[in-house]
Amino acid sequence: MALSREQIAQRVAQELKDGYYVNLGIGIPTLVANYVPEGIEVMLQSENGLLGMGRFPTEEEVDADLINAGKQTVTMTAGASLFDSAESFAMIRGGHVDLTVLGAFEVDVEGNIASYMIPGKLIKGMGGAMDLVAGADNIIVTMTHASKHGVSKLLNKCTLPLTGKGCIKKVLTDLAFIEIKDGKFHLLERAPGVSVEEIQQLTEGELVVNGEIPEMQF
Amino acid sequence: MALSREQIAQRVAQELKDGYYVNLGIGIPTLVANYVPEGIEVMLQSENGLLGMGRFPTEEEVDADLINAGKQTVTMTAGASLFDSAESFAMIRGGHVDLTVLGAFEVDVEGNIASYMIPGKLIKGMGGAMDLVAGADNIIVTMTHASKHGVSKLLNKCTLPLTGKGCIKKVLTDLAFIEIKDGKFHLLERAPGVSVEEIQQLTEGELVVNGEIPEMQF
Amino acid sequence: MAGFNKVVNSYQEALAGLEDNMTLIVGGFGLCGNPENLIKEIKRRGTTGLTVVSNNCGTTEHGLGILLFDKQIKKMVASYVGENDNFESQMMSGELEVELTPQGTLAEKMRAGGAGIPAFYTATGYGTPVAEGKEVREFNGKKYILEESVTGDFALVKAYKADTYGNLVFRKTARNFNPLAATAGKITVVEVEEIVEPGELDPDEIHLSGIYVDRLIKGDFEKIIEQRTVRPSNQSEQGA
Amino acid sequence: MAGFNKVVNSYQEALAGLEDNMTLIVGGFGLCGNPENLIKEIKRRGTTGLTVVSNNCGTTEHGLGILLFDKQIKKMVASYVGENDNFESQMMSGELEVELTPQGTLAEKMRAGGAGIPAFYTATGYGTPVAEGKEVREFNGKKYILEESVTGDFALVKAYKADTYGNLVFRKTARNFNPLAATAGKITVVEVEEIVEPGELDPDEIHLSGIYVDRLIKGDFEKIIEQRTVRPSNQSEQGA
Repeated sequence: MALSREQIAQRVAQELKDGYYVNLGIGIPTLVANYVPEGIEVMLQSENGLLGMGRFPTEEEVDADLINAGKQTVTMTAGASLFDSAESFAMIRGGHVDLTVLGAFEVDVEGNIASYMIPGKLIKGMGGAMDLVAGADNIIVTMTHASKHGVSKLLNKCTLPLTGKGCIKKVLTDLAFIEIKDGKFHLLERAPGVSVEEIQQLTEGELVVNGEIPEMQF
Repeated sequence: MALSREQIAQRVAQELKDGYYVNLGIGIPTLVANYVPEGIEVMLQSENGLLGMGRFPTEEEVDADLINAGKQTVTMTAGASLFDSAESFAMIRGGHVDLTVLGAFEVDVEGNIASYMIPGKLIKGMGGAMDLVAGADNIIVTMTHASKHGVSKLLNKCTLPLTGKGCIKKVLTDLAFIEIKDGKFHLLERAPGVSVEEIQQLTEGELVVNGEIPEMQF
Repeated sequence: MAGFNKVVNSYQEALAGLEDNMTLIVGGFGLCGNPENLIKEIKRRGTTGLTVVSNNCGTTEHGLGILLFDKQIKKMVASYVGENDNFESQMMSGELEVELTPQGTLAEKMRAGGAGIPAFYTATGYGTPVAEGKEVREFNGKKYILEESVTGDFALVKAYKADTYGNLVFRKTARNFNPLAATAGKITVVEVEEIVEPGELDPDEIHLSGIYVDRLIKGDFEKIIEQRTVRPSNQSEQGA
Repeated sequence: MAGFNKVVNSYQEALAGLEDNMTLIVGGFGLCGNPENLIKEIKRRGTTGLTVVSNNCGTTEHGLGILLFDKQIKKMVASYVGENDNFESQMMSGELEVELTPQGTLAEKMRAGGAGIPAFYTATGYGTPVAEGKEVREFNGKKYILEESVTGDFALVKAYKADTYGNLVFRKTARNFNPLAATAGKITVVEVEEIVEPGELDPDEIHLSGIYVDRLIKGDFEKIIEQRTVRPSNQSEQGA
């Protein structure tokens, strides 16, 4: 069965390592914070100028001057630091963030990603996403594998305006965990109960299936 | 008679305006701080990361962590701010400093300045001087008009490696206050008791003498 | 006003000289740390044809959004259009010119503008619509695009505290673009919650030197919260 | 060492992995804020063939000067040669390779290195020997040269205070190049006067985030003063 949003977040969280500085995008990526494995510490970077983002505040703690990149009120953890936007993106662009998790509309076999606009229909703006995909070495894209109508989002070539070129190596969808290399999608893991054939069918770009593909473990 | 070092500083100080942020180079320029006219406030920028440089400390105030660009122990005035070297030169390069005073070995009619090395003889390094001359709009160069042997330092063309190209508009020597424009030196003022002919003789580059040249007032 | 005292006493005075068709660099991230009273004064003045450089354009009803509503803005340079329906619709209709700029590039363009760096290379946006018309160059085997700096006729800034010399302290994530914007204005106007005497701020704790500040005014702030997310207060504490 | 605790307990450990022919970015302005104990450890190790990027090279007897004395440095990238006779003489003799770099350009090259900006344009050095071999480009009628960023295998930094996560606070003009150097090292090692627990530093007062710091050690410092200039203490006070 396809993973729920929570399960996608849970699987991504398994990629966290102790001491990682992590930037989580808006939407599913934000949920990853709820599944940090036991015994592991990570610090969350929010590109509006905070490293060490904590939980949502209580009613009493709410502070209009303390928000995350999704403009939600948040708190700080012990050891947090604050800085301006140029410094925040110096961290990001300079490759100092260990892991970036963000959503997308489409990815393709060349590691291209489209996530910020659908011409004539939707313009969100790229926010910090273009900086994040260009600056980070270790990125996980979370997205649904295909549209409700069964149209694949893992393409030979992105159709929408790009957010970044050749920068995505790992994609976690509701159906599969996939690595992008050598111009192909490589199937690493399947969602529990989802067959390789199902994944194959909903993947437009060339999918390499090497040996037995394990199910994700939770 | 030629101006003393103190008199050069005193004349430069007359160019200060209320509210000026000023960077004073090592040597004679440093002395300018002693002659800030009554009723005028200026703030001194030291490019190693201090705006609001005060006097030398008393024995009790000496702090190894508080020095100026000449590596002398200093104090801070009320309203001082501290910052890193990139920020310090952002101020300088970005043209936020109102007046820069610095020394030189040579200047020429094109506004070129040489101040940081004499090949085969002396290498001091440019320190912040190249940034200062490139970033500031309002610069006064203080120097002796000629060498001890009577060789002019106000040239048709600098002979030493340049610190900056076409960036000097005002020069105050021990003999004269000179403006550089249209590829010529323009004599503005004479040191008290120094004749136009004397200045002319010690100025290699073309010197424009327009009408009666007043003596400097102290 | 003598010496280094930057304090002005009215918002009219704070924005004296602001004219139609000028370029404004405006601090704030959404409504967080936005110079809300300076923006209201622009609305009052009815200045039009403005080019506004700011991460986003407020919401439909608050922050820079109120200038969009009155069609005072001709062009926006911003990274994010969301949370403001007028922004998206005026952009789609072509009524509003928009230069979508990645957030980090925007921040760096402001910093560069203030720092006398006319242009810099960044990998951000390479191979995307942002790169159109821009030089591409390779350094150490990686592709970068050339981005030029930005400056404005005015910079509008919100800080937390200042001394009368304009030395600024920001608070939490309300810092964001504010110190960068402050460096990039020909005339930089800052509104703050509190003004103290020179010497009262620890020089080591000043976030931005007063050298960048031309006018300073004390304001009262609404501080609208866009997304009030809270947890029940009976959960144990983990944040600081 | 687990999670974000960056503290190491010996200078040997602090510089583990430092090898001959590496590039070091070193904070400090002369002897002010220089990582003196880390430098002494390099002398002890006898590492040679080093390229050192730092504003100057200490004095003949202190700071980076002690590495020059032992000829451990192959190349210096610095803005200022004065106050160190060995520096000038090794440079004149050609024994030491020197890349004289304007102070502001040097600071910006470090910042750019840490910030993922491979190159930037600056007017500094245009038309001078510094511009040799560098691209010249005009922006808005003014000439600029292209300067590339710098990074190092190690960055050696002196800060005043840190928490165990490596969040740093600097003190007065001992800040100088230190936070910039810290961003530009593959491995950034910081020595400090005091280490506190996370949460003890006000997040708004942290000068540099611990994300840049790999190793942290508490040291004792000589803090040699190069030019002790004093005034008689019976003069009235004006400074703060």
